[in-house]
Amino acid sequence: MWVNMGPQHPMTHGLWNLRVKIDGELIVDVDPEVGYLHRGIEKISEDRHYNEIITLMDRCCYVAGIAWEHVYIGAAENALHITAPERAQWLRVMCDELQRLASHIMWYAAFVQDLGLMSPFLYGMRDRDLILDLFQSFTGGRLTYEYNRVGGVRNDVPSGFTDRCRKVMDWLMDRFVEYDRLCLGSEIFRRRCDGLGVLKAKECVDLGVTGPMLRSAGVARDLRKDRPYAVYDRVEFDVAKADAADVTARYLVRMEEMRQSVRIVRQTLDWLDHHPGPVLADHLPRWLGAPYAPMGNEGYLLKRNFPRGTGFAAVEEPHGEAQAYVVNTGGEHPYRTKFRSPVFVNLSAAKHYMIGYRVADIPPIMGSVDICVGEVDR
Amino acid sequence: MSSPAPAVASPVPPKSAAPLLETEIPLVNGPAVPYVEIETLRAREFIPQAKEALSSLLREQMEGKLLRPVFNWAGRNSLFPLHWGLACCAIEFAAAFGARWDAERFGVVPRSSPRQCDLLIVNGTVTWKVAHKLITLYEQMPEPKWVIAMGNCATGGGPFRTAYSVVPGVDKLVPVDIYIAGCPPRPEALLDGILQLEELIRRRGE
Amino acid sequence: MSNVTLFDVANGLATLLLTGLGSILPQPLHGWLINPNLIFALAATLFGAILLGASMINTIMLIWFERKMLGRFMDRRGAMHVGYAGLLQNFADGLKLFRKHTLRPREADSLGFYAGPTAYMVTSVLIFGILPISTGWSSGVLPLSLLLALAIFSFAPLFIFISAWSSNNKYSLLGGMRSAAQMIAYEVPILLAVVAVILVSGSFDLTTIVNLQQNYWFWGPLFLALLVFVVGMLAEMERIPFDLPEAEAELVEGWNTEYGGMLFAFFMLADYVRALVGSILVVLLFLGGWTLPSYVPSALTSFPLAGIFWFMLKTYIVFGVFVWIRASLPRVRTDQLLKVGWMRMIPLSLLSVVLAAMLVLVRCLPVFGCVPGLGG
Amino acid sequence: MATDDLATQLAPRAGANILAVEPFQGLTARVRFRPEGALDVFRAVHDDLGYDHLSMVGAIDWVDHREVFYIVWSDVTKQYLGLSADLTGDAPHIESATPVWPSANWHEREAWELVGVAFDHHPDMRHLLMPDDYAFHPLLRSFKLHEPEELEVKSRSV
Repeated sequence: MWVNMGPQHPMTHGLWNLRVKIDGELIVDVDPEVGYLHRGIEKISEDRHYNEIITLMDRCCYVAGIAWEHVYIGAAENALHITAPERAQWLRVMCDELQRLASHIMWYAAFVQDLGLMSPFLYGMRDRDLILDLFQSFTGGRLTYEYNRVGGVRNDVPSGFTDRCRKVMDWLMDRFVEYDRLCLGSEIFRRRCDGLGVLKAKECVDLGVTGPMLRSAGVARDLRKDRPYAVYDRVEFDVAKADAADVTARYLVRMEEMRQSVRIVRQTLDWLDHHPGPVLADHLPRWLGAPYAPMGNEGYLLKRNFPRGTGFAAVEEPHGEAQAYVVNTGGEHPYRTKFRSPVFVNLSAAKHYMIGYRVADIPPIMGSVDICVGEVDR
Repeated sequence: MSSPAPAVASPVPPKSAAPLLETEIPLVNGPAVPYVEIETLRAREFIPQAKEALSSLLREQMEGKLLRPVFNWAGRNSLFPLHWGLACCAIEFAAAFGARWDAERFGVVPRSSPRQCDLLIVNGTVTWKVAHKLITLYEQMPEPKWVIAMGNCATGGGPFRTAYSVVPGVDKLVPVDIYIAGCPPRPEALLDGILQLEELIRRRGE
Repeated sequence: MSNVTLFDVANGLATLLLTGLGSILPQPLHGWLINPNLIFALAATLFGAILLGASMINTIMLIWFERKMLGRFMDRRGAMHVGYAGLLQNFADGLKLFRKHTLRPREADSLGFYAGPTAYMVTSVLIFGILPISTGWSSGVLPLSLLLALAIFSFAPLFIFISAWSSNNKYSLLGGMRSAAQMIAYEVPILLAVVAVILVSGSFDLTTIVNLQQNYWFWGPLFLALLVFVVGMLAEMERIPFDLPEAEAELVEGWNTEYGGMLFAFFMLADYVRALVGSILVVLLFLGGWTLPSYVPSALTSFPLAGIFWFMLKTYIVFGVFVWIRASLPRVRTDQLLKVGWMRMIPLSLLSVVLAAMLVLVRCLPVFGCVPGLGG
Repeated sequence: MATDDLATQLAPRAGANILAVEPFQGLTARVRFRPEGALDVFRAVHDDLGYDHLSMVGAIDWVDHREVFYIVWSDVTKQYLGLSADLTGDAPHIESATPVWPSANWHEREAWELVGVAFDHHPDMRHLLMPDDYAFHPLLRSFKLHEPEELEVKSRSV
């Protein structure tokens, strides 16, 4: 019997359809069907300015907007041969990690709700709101920030921000203990999640699975360590890793990642406290939105004479490795943008970690994959 | 009887000796009958009359005299939105049910089945691929029902208005009662939209 | 104390009403009204109405209680803007559902679709007719009330399955099958746990069982049976951690996916009626019903309606524990649930029966000392 | 030079199909190859060079021809490598990479759907993002986005 789980289904957390063939309660076959949220971001980008695409990036993945901005900005800066100032790089790292915290907490809330645990959803939303408050204090938005710019970031953090942020980090570290107690301390949780949705390392690599799913299979691959971008080579952190490759392992990996993120954020705050400086590159052409770019004809000329280039960037987004490929043919719009979404690939491997389990296992497995449909469909 | 032809059922069943309800009770002014039977007769006349009177009273009330404000109060204070998430606004939709905003204060409880909902909150970009599913969901909801277009995408396509796959405004598909601006709207804006809808229901007096 | 039942009250009311009315009216109607059969019919109707009203109001307050309590567990406030502290919220919900258009899917089976929820509701409310509430306030006196209550309680899977099957929806069907399997699996341990109580008390009558608990409540000596009974009741009530039939994450709304409006209200109410009945049974069988321990000052037990007060207080506390469990535990899986039911609960309940039998043999309790009257 | 090393490493199995190995911003290098020998190149890159993880497959419409590019990652060198092939003709097609990298499945479906590049011997070529009856390839340059009538804001100041 084929059962459609979606597009309107409490399990999906978004707009996609999991077609499941079941035999009694046993899953025989699955066929994820995506595209319900395909908004054609890559096509729209063809007639958007470089900085206007940032707006689309926020909406591309709505739980990790600023990380996706970073992906795109990395590629665009490569394509346009622009380098962001150091302080902007630190700010980007801080934003990435704060976003990772927010995204993982959102994942936690949704995941435990799928398991039937009701209260932690509310706890998660409560704690996530604190991080969003931080974002709001320097970007003005809760979900969609438009904070990164080609050549830096839009503005610096306000005074007193670092202290507020430290307080939130301390609060979160306490909450993580509570989260663990609610989940790992529960016998039912362990019985439901252990040995579920197993995807071993070899399969992960073959299927292109990245992010916490890969790390939970014992492969310590993290772009922040392996191929440091921005200033990740200057902060200290450990790559979270687990070996069981099941739902519990993914839970453990994400929880550990949150702790490491707090660690990174604390380091960036210390750095930001002591190293004031510009956050946007000088001599940007005016059409890239730099407030102090040369006025008048010069900006126009700069636009026309901008060198061609193709840029590529990869960022360890909360869900996995996100990549952007930006082709610049010298115009004010990119010729082509292409984004690689980690969830897209993780979801495409669904057959390999779902068959053989039961209908009741679908929500925890899918929850542990951490689906964000915005970036799957783009 | 040896007719081989298929027996055609007689359209009129053979009449029984006496219909159950038409016993031979004479009229009131007729010859003397036992007392109880007259009472029965009166009761039999009384029941249809009472039924008529009651139903007309009920109809009158249902049409807005007495119970209508009560039902209106009930309807506007218990709006169950459909629990589904389209895009970014769904995250703010979820946040509105979180600890800080807690939409349940106003009696707003998301239900997963459209049969149990009164309110369709279109929280995100609607693509052509999902359009007919949205219409199905809307049609599966029982009357009376309302629609809130949450966010710029649902209102008019938002930043994706020009895209080849996006419906420029959900009002092309289903009738919308309340539009909420914002990309995405904050949870306060959603709560405000729901309260505006309550005001709308109150004023419309349905 | 004479045992006035709720039906006696209804009967008295009906007699009063009809004789009063009949004495005012002229002769033909007078004779017609003062008629034992009519009085009985009216009394039965009144009885039903009182029962229904009381149970519905209690149930709706129970929903309110759960919503507020869950809100507190979740760091929020729950319903608070409709009526004082949201007290009227559930009345608004009920009225709204009452007015909503009732849709029947085209492919659904009409008879089962409508009869299922109705029968579920009726059987759930019917149990209230049997449960004693307080001394002199029991709603009916039946020598086998415990058995009858449990028998009616176990009708539910049938009706759930009928309504799930007839709504012609895959989720509903899956939910209905789960529900039936689960309820049948947990029926056995519940009954065995009750057997322990019956052994110790020597009676099938709930009033007698409660009266026996004047000196000691059964939860102490029969702790194992209480445990089995509470877990089994959680499964019967389909509450977290055993709410698989309605598991929102995988089966949308479970067996009531296709139901809206009135019929959904029936399901919702009946669920909470069953939750209320479950809590009441726990109180009656193990927590001493309306009695208080003898060392409690008599001022606490002698005010008017004290019995009902303590009884309802205990019931709500037990329900509060159920809500607490709901707020802090994840859901189990079907096969795990059934495994726990058949492999753990039944041996435990058998053990509790054996323990109870030994108690009856020894006629002494480890903590409370030797008690006359134990074992009937 | 990294590019020279790559060229020599690839030579034994796919040398004839390699057009160029050129430096690329953000990647180790980009290998341009002939579409006819795609599978050989994929096998050489996967087996000999150890790039066992396919990150993305994309296609670009350069009006006169179309380009397919692959980004692969090696856990040994911790580097990305780009592969790219130019497809000419009215019905551009290339061999599917799924036998070498199973993860190419959805990427190729998407590339076919959006840019109209056919992948031969693909196990499951269906529409992915668009409805099943969608007849266009929207990421072609000839596919113009039309703005809804009310939205006539053409003149963006620069």
